[in-house]
Amino acid sequence: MHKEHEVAMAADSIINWSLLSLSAPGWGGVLLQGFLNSIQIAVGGYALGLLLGVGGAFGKLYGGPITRDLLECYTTIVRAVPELVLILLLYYAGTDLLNQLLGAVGLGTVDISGLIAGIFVIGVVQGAYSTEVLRGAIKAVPAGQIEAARAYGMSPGKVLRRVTLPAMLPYAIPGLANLWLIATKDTALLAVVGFSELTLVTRQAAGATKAYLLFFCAAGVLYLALTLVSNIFIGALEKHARRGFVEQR
Amino acid sequence: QAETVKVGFAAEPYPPFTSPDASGNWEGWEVEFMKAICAEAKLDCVITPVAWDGIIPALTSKKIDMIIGSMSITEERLKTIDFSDKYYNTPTGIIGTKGVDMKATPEGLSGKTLGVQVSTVHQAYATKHFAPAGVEVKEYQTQDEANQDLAAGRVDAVQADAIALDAFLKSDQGKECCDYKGDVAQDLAILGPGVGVGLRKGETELKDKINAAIKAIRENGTYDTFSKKYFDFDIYGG
Amino acid sequence: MTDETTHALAFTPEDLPNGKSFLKPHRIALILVAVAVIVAVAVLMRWDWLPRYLPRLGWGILVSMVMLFSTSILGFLIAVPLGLIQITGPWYLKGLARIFCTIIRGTPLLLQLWLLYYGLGSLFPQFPAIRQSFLWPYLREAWPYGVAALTISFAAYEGEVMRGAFAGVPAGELEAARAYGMSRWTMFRRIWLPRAIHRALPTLNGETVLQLKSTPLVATITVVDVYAVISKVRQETFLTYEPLLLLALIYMCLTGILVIAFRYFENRIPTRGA
Amino acid sequence: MTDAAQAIAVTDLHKRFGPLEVLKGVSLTARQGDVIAIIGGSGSGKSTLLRCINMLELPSAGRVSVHGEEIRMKSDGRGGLMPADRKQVQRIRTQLGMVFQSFNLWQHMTILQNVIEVPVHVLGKSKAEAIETAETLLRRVGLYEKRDAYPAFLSGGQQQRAAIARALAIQPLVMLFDEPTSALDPELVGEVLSVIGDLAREKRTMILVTHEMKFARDVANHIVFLHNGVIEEQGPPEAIFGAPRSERLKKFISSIH
Amino acid sequence: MTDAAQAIAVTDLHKRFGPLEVLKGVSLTARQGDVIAIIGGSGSGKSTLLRCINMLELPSAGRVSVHGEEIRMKSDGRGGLMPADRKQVQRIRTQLGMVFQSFNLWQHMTILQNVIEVPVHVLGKSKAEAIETAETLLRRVGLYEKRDAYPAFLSGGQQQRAAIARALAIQPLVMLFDEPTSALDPELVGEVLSVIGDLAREKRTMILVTHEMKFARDVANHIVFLHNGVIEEQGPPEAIFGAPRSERLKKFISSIH
Ligand SMILES: Nc1ncnc2c1ncn2[C@@H]1O[C@H](COP(=O)(O)OP(=O)(O)OP(=O)(O)O)[C@@H](O)[C@H]1O
Ligand SMILES: Nc1ncnc2c1ncn2[C@@H]1O[C@H](COP(=O)(O)OP(=O)(O)OP(=O)(O)O)[C@@H](O)[C@H]1O
Ligand SMILES: [Mg+2]
Ligand SMILES: [Mg+2]
Repeated sequence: MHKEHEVAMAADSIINWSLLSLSAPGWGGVLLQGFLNSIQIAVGGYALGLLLGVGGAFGKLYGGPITRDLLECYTTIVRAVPELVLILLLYYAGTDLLNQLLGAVGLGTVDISGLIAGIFVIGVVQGAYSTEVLRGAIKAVPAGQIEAARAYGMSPGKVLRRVTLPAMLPYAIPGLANLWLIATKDTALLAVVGFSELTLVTRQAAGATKAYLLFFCAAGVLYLALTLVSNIFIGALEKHARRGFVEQR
Repeated sequence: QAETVKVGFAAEPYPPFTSPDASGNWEGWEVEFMKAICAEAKLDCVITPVAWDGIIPALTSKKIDMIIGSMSITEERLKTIDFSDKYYNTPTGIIGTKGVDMKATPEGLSGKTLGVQVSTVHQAYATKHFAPAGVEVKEYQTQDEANQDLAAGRVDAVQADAIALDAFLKSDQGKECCDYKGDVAQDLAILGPGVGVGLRKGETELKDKINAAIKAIRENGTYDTFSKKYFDFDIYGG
Repeated sequence: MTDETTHALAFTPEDLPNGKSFLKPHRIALILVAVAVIVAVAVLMRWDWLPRYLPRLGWGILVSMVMLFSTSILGFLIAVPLGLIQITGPWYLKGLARIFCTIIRGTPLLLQLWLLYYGLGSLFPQFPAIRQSFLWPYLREAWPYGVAALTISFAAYEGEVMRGAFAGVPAGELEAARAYGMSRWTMFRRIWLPRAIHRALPTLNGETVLQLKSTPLVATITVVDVYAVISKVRQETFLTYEPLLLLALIYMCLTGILVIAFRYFENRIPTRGA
Repeated sequence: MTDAAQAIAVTDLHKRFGPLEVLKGVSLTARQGDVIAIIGGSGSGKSTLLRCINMLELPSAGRVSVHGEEIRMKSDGRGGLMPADRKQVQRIRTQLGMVFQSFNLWQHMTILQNVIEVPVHVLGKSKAEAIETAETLLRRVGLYEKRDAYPAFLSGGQQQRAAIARALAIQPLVMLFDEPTSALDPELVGEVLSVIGDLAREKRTMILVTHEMKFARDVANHIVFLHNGVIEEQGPPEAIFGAPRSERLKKFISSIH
Repeated sequence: MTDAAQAIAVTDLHKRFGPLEVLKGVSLTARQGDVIAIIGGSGSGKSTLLRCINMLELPSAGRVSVHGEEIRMKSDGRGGLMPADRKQVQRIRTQLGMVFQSFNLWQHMTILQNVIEVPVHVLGKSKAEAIETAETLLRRVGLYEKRDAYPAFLSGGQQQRAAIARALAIQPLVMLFDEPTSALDPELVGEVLSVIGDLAREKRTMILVTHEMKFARDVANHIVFLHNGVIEEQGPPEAIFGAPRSERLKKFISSIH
């Protein structure tokens, strides 16, 4: 055991690429699997967050005083409480409570998977942030454009779909893009429920081999690749959204 | 037929006690220890890795049944969870930059910077005994990081258990920069009786089984057999 | 989501709670619920450890706040030129700014922090010149690396936000500024920047809260902030929920202050709601 | 104008913005086929009146009916009114076309898309049919060449014409025009005049706000002079322009020459 | 008008937007104290011409001088021109006031702040002095009560008056007006007319685009008829309106009545 230790420490100075090989002694395959798991959660959580965000933004702007206060509580609390606390509370205390309830009414217990819990928590957190991003973007749309849609008898849903959402996109995209990138990295939180996402497997690989630099950089490269691919899509979307705008000089 | 028990491991590797390999198998001294007591107590043990941050709630919400993760038994912790008897205990020592004169005593370290891992008994010890004597105590998340900073010259000395320090001193980096400065004086109140298996409060039946198993493998020699593969000294301690 | 809202002059005093609006029935109900939760938590859970950790917690909160304010102010000062360059700059600066934002936003903050501190930081002592210089006492410390990493990260994210905000200012209003002979700097300072900031405020608010929650990462390089203190409590007492609830409460207070401050600035300029 | 159906009826309408009372009890009736011109000083509340008719501004008090159907209102709990039935408002709005003073074209759509938007997505016409009507309208206002341009790249007059085409495409029973010719040259004003004439012949009702008295006189069969939030005087064009009674109107008219 | 200093000289100006050539060689001279009205159909390039004079649009070819100083241009490397010296353009622009067709008020400032912005932050006047001038101007255009309102809450005509006040506050030597009365009622048009008269007496130069021929005739001493990007005809008002020569102008004039 001590000998292996030394070999691993030496790897820090001379890069030992074989550690990244895809099959068993190398950790490449494990990293890739973790990466896929991360993407899965990020996509799920982000989509849920967007839905909540659209609802939240509209509720905050147009809802009655009670809706507005409740949403204010939601965004403030969820954004304020560290995600780690939320996920511990929701996953452990939450399932505990749920099972006690189910037990009380005579139903069997359920075991909520780390994946579902992760998507749920990240979605709820992202929802609070995107509520704010979207609210700002909607406020930036010239009031007249929305008035025009109303004046011609569009239903609120239609105003939203046909005018408000497309017109606010240029203002919202940078913030939403940030949120997406944050979502991909927030998946690291799921380590706490034992879900093998990229950050956890990176830490495992680095800890087991002591090749910290190598594995952290490898993870960095994976994240960066995801960002670059995302940027291509975001760029295309933004170009589309900014059609009809006069470019600033 | 054996009862199934979920054993929580810290998902972060802690060699040479617990560390996963790339195909997901766990190895190390504590893995062998677990296998030995589970065989002895006729338990069907399943390894369940959980991040260190979530390991206690996982235990209390019954997602795991016991924790084997080099957890030191302390008064404070006993208020929240229960522990089996100790299953290992190692001396605590201090290493420092080569050629610099220092001793593992409060006076011998005065004016120096000492690195310790956060939330360990070593941190508590250093805060109680060294800090009042004018030693600056720096806290690290992992032992590796403390060692790195020792090599980089950002701390003058590091306190930890002898096993971790020994491994570092044998590495290329450690050989070059540092040497062993001595063991610290014993303080049972802080350093405690050693490391035990973490259990839910009130589950005395399981606790008794484990205690019996530890006793048995100590007596029948199994403990010494697998320990020899890893250490050239008595890990059970005094 | 009612449709009939054009009556809402956006500066309705309701946006910010004031003495009178607190007395509405639903607000009272909310407050009662909150009080009940707090009482239940205080009575039913274990808080005997709290007094022992109070001084350390206070210090931790201070460290967190200093980290937050210094890095978000510094970061924002860098973000403004970063955003602007991406819109008006020459192609090479544009490219550089883009690459910077992409790399920083594309990799985890923890990794950046780690590379700075354990990578770059452990290179310095190998040069005796640096070790002897007046900078060494600082380079030896951990907080400069923490501040640097957090600042860079905030700058990159906000650079992106400001880019969007700058691009969103109506072209006509900039033209008006130009037409009256404003220099580029005056136009930027008086029209473009204030309009862009006002528009970006809700997003900036969110990002600042995110920054608040990124500060705990500095604990990994030996800076002891409030999160690190709470972790210590958890590891020393093995209590699961109590320290976390306290942490949540502390962060909620800090966030509440941030939100109210941002909302105040947002409402300084009324916008016609639609 | 005797027994034609009542197209629009506004009764004792009040509107306040905070402390400012902009409309102080306005009553107005338009029968089907009427062309009513609202004139008055800047800030006298003309746009606000128009916007209250289709509930873009919610009146503080008063009633509005369209084709005999009264828009049901309820208290909003803060001393104002709000529609009791949102669906009803929506339905009624599809019968009301509007040309805004500031055009309010949708910036993210081309001119053609702006014009076909409501026919396709509100009125449920087929896209092909909507495009056909739209192109005819765009040709009529001289914008056919610009149909694929975005609003931000058009001249002021072109934007105004696009806004007119967008409102006409709905073929509404009642049309509300807020200064529809402010950015147009005399030739185009003539064209708009003839469009309005055509619509009136089809028995459509029009209420328009204008600052061009000649245009008002040519196009309308009834003139309303709004001053400080009340109707100071109203009547047929000849009476208003030929024999004004109130001092205020006399002064207003005199400034034309 | 004989030997007065040359205030504005535009020589053979061309402007294209992509494939569309909007100005096809326009030359125009204004002497100090001149009031020149540009008339023409919608989309004929009037706003573009005005915007080229203060370099808001960069001409594709041609020269512009202000008070005898030519704005130095260089090639932008893409077949167009750009100012060679940005400082020069800035300096010249401080002598040119402009009222935009779409007002372009700064939405994040109140009306008063809009008006004092340039005097304080570009011309370096003291704030107190700027506020005094601004309040006088706002009183003159009847907006004194609205000085602390934000633009989004004003009526169209009020916004236009604010835009006029903002431009006047600069006290520029040359004023460019793009349809300054489009949203104003006849009384206010009269007021703007008298403001322009005052400015002309102070020997300030004005170039204005308008669709109101009566206004053009009353205010200008020289009329330019722009059609399809070229000056079709120009001359004193009596000649243009009384005895138009070109077919196009005749048709344009005839539509007034
Ligand atoms: N940024 C632009 N990009 C492309 N085309 C433009 C742009 N700006 C103006 N145009 C086109 O140039 C032509 C002239 O526009 P301009 O604004 O000068 O017209 P105008 O004479 O002021 O008309 P109006 O009386 O309607 O204001 C129009 O056909 C317009 O569509
Ligand atoms: N949203 C608003 N908030 C506060 N005041 C407003 C709002 N909209 C309009 N006003 C005020 O109400 C008055 C009437 O405005 P309105 O737009 O109806 O005038 P108008 O008669 O259409 O004038 P114009 O001819 O200038 O367009 C004005 O004094 C204006 O400042
Ligand atoms: Mg109006
Ligand atoms: Mg124009």
